[in-house]
Amino acid sequence: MSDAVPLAAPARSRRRGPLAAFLRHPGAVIGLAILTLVVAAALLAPVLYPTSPWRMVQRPFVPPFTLDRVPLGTDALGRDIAAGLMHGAGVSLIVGLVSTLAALVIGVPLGALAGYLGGRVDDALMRFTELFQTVPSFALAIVLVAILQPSLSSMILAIALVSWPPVTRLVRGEVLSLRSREYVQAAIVTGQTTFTILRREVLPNTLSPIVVLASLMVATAILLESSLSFLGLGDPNRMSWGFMVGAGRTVIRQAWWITAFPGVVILLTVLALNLIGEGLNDALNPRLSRER
Amino acid sequence: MAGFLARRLGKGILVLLAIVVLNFFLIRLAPGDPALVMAGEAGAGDEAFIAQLREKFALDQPLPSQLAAYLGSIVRLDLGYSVRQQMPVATLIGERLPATLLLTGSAFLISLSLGVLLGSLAARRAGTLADTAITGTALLFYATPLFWVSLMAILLFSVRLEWLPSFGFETVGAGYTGLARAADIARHLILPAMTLGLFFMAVYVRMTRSSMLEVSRLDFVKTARAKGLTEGVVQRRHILRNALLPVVTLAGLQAGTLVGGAVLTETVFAWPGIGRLMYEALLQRDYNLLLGVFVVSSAMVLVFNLVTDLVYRAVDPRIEVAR
Amino acid sequence: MLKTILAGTVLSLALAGGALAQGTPKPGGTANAVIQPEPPGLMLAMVQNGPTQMVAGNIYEGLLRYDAALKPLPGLAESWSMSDDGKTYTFRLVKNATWHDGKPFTADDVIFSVELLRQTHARARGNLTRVAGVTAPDPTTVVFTLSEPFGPFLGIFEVGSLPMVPKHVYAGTDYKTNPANNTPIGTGPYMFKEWKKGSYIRLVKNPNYHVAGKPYLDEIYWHVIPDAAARAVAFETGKVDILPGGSVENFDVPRLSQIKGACSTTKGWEFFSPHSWLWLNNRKGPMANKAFRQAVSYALDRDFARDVVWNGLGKPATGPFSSTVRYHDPKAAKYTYDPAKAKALLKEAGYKGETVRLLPLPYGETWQRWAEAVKQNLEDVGIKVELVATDVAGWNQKTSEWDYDIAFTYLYQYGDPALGVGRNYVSSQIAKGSPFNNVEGYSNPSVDEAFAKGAIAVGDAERRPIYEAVQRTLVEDAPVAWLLELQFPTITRCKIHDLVTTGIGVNDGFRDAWIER
Amino acid sequence: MDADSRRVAVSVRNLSLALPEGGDRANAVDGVSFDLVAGEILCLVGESGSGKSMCAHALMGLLPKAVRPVSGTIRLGDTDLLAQDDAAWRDTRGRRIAMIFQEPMTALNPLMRIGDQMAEMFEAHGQLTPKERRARAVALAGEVGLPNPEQIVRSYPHQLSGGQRQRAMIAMALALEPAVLVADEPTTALDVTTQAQILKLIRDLQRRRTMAVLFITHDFGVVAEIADRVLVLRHGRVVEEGPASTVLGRPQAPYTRTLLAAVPTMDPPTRPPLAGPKAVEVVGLQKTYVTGGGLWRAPRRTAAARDVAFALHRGETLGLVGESGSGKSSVARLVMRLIEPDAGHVRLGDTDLTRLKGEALRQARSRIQMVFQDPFASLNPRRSVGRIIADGPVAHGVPPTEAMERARRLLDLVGLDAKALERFPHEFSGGQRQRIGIARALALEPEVLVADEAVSALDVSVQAQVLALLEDLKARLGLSMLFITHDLRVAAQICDRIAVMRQGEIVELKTASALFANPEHPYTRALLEAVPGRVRQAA
Repeated sequence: MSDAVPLAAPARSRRRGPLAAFLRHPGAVIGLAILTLVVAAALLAPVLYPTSPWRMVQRPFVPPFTLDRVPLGTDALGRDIAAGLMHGAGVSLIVGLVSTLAALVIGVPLGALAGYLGGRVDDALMRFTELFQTVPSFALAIVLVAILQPSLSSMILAIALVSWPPVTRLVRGEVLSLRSREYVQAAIVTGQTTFTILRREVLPNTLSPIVVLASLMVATAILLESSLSFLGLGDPNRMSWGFMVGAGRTVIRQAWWITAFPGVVILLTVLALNLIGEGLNDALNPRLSRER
Repeated sequence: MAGFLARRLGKGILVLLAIVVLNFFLIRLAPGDPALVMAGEAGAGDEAFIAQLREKFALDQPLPSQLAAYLGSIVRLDLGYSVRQQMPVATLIGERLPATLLLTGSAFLISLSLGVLLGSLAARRAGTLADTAITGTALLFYATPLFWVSLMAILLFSVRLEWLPSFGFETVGAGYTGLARAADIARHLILPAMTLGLFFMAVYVRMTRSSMLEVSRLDFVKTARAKGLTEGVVQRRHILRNALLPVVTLAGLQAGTLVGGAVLTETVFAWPGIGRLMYEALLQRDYNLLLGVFVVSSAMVLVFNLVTDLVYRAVDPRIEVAR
Repeated sequence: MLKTILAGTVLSLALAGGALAQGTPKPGGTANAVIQPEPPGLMLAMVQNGPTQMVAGNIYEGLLRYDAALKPLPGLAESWSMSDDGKTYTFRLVKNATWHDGKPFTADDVIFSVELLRQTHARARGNLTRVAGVTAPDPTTVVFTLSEPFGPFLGIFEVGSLPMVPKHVYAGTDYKTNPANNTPIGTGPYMFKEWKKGSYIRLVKNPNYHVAGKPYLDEIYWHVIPDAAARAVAFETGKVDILPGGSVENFDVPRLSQIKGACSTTKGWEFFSPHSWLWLNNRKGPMANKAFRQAVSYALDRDFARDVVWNGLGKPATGPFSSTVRYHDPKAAKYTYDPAKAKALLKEAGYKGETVRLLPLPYGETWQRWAEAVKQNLEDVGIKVELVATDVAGWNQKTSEWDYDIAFTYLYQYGDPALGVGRNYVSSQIAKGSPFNNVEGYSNPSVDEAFAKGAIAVGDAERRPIYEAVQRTLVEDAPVAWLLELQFPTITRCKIHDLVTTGIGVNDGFRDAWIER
Repeated sequence: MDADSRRVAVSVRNLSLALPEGGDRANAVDGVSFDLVAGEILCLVGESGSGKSMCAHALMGLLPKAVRPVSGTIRLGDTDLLAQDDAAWRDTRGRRIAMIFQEPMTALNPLMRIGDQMAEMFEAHGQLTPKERRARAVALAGEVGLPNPEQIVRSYPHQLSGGQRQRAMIAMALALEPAVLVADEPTTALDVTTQAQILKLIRDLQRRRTMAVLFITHDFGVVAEIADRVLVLRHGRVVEEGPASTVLGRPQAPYTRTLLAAVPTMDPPTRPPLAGPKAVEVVGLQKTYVTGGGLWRAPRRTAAARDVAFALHRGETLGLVGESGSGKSSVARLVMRLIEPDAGHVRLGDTDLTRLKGEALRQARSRIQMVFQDPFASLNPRRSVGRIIADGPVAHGVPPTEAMERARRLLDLVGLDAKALERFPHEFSGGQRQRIGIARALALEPEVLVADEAVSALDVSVQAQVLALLEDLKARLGLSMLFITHDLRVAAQICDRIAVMRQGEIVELKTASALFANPEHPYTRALLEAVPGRVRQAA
């Protein structure tokens, strides 16, 4: 009730800063370390491997750890796997981030409107969301990419279009509960406009669950991208991990490393993002685990 | 109850119709049409041939009248005719549907039962090595691409160890009947159902664990302990039962993803289900068939949602009042 | 005077692909083969795609078959002859052939089939344009009368090109919706039994087949396995014994061939002679310039493509005619891998670095890899390339609407330049809506004239010089950039003998195949 | 009772419970000793954070994992509870010591029938057959005064009212006839009339069974009502202990005296009558909530306001009192136009607030402001205190710097340091937050203040301070105030006039002194009689 509640110890530690709580989470730190490596790889790729990752630099199927020039070996056409991994980092991150951002751009306003305005608007928007949740999402993504023809942007769009419903549901739920919070009522009472209230009082307080969800969505998006590539629906001009796995799977018996390395890298990146998501969840929002 | 079902049915039909209209236009936005695909596969073709095919597929009609015709037949529960496959769509889907139901059904059961079991174990031992091992494994499965696990599983269990068949629905031509056939199908089912199920198992492990930890902080758990109940009873009767509610909700929400994931699994394991049928229909621009698969799979999701809702209602007595 | 060309009696076993018969054929056994993709239907007169023919080639038959040198062999016709003016062909049919439902096969069926195929079979329609009439003087004799001589006429009677269909089943019905389309009835060595969609197609032995003692196998299962890797595993684990050409990725071919008890052959595709090239859209951009097109041809590393992408299968294409096609002239070759020359030609062409879109063939990993390799080849000489991803429908639409810059393709040549080659270069074949004609938009009156003359000229002596000249013209003009003559290896267990005995290979059915036990 | 005949059931000696490191003090409970005697109720009183709840949980062996006993003993008969193992603890719980909790809403498993939860008590200790357990559950339900026991044991918790749930909890606790009952704030979440019933029930049962009861509460009214002995805790230490009459009547420790002094009395101070111009006039206000329902089911209707009418004179404080669900908070929100009335008018001076829309409404809002109940939920955790206060004026066109200057002055006015401007709500205590909330409401220089349970969530000492502040500000700024509360004592202290609400209706409205002296409506009388500690105080 007042400040000196001894049982409120966890609440107090949360006060001490989400960053500290996040960093106390060992998984989150590991995740952050891996992600930092991935980002570094993406940034350093043009420096370390200035030529195109598509260039055939050696004979095909050089096993890993045999030639210094191609430490991770070459693929079926003699392309450097290490170069592919480095350049692919950027693409995977871009697909993950941009599609997540796009999903947020669709999902957050819809959820905020549905939650704040309620009534018929809410009903209509939720029906619409349900529609997208009913269609098997991966099937829809495949159809979308096939329609738009595979490219980086079509893939991003397709992934965004199938991943926004959970955002909408989450934001709606949060806004719905925030709408009846007393500080939102206080803002109404002090004569602030609806837009200001949404922007200043409501949305910032939905931020932590959204951040957590977004970190997990990036992970899912990277998985989706690789799955689409697996079915041959990737952008043929971009070297991405998903593409590498997809391209290497037919020769997996002769050359395990072509699929193994990008597969492991995807696994690690997705794992890292999930660990970060969990860390953020614990640090920012112990309630979110319900929403997923 | 009847009212609830009627309401859900009405809502479901509306959602399905919306899905039909949406996908009808989506699919036709794709470049090419079935006539071109068939001409391409024939390795020969001239304008007359393609025009003939278009007429055959009724693709020469204006779009709105195509849509009207399709909606008209859908309302009569007729999914139309796949001219390309020379069969009614309902027949084609009907042949494939049991396989998909079997696959998704068993994957779902595996994921849910294993997920709840491991999740509750982890929650009960939260913070111990067992917890870390379970959540770590779950996270690993959650982060691994589905098709990758599938390939690895085939390599290991079919090729290296030769324990399990690598693909297909049953041993073709073996002539098994009755129990022998069921056993044969089960052997074929293990790998695809496991790989599809493991991903979702990871989801349920995490959900069950966090939900149980959350419930275990609630007051009535303290009440239960204050009664002097053993820890096992407290966990099972009070914590787990309440913790399962959000898991049931999640399972409902996951239905769409599960059916979607079946597309990948069916492709890798040559499982003759509707997921693969959908992918093939898409590549062949077999519009009616593709729409049919969408309708049926969406209906599957709706039915599944309905079932989870009914389960929820059966488990949670509050729901009658809350609605 | 009638000149008997050939009256085939026995097959030369020397033609049998790879597997020479050890011992005498034994009847019995089941063959498990892969079919990819699942055919849309098995009625060969209605559906003409590759998988359909592969399966239905066992059910239906044509009047003729062809050996690896593309010489006609008897099929439903036991002998045939041509009039001196090259305008009348007479076929004698086998006498004891019956349809799977027991009705006898007669000359009336042949006449009916020609009529039906003219409506439903685009390629047959083209092949039959010069046929003025078909008559049946008696139930076992059919006479084709041509409006003008047609050199390759005897090459159009293979089962996929002119399958015989039962008149008593189809006459007077709507061909497209005839229920028999789902339970095809032919005269072939195997009968349709069962089709479990998405799983397998089952054929069983035709006990009343018109060749005594054949076929040998009891049944054939065609397994539908959509994933290439899974198909390879299926062969390894012994679930299937026959991987027809193209059913596994090329990378897997060497490994699968080396499995104990596995045999492979590249024979059996001579009739089709699949020939691959890059369509260069002659209508637009840099591709309109001959020097640019030649530069593209010089930039391509065909040996790399064969060795790496195709795992050593195939051979570099030297020009418009595949080496298995009649009148192929090896001397017409011009393009070698020469990046320096390509660069020089680009300069000459005034290429300013426009991005050209490269459309791969959406037929699996091999083609994708090839497109990536070609992209690198072109970029190495300074051409900016962007790969366009698409699926089969998209590819067909883009090519038949001419919405591409450079596109991969391969086409069957059917053994004769008049059947499979000319259609890609003559200006009368420039028409939107089909991806199998002169898609590149090349137009050269002298080439048009040469192909017109070549088709109606009679006899090799007359035809050869015409076609050799046109090869030189085409190579110089480089309307397209020829890539490879493709080979599709058929992988089988060695215990399966005589699977590939003709130039049509597996597509001609399993009538001679037997399993050693 | 003389000392010799006192039968000690539980003896707590020198109990210390350590908090996890990083807390604001080392021990939650520090060297506490007390005896629980059969047939006697010991009240453990203290404000939040005093450690009283910890003592209760220690007795049940249900301490949070992070809290460890570091010294002391808890003797039950011959056993030291702190030394026994898990199995022994399970045997103790329920059979020898039973416990009831504060929130009857959450203390019952929502998925289990009441009867099954009662039967679990026997099951846990291996007693009786399932059939007998069921019969005992019905009997117990009857004993604690649950209506229609046969039916109620088949009900789920959500089908019961708050009081019924607490009765069910008590029935459960009594099932095995334990020697000791621990009651942790068992009536805090209940309405005052229900509270009176439950207190009486506990009292009766304790007498009938000569149980020892440890009763935890923060409310001296409740203490006065029920306690035989009292133990006052502060920061985990015992401040004072003794018989109830001594501690309440002649408190020795200064802290106890302060606490007692802060408890508002039921005697309204005499206030001059006010009949100035009307600041707010409410006429015929109607609001019905419709929930559930659909095509096949009739919706449920709850009346929140039924023809509510009153006037608030300038400079007056009008109290709106009632139990939960009486509609008092809905009326406050209707007056604020936070919810839309079905019918009726709210006039603010000469403006009809219910007629305004959009921008006009937004502008008019500055004239009437609100102070909310929950000091934690009413401040946006992500905005600095300065902004929280200044946002209102800025929205009404005051330049930001000037608004911030105004915020600084207001903080001073409500007794907070100007440094608070830059800080965030979580850095403040509940009382301080409520002051910030008041400053926010005053920032728009309103004519009318609506205080919705503004002191209900505060400890009694803080509550007194905030009430004084409100009173003071009202006078200094010439405000009128609509004061919503469930607490009649508070209403008595601050209100000029009081309106009593029940089921959306005002049943009685008169001056505070008249209401307390001469309640007319039966409901008003029932309410007043139910106020705990009333009799003793009056005496």
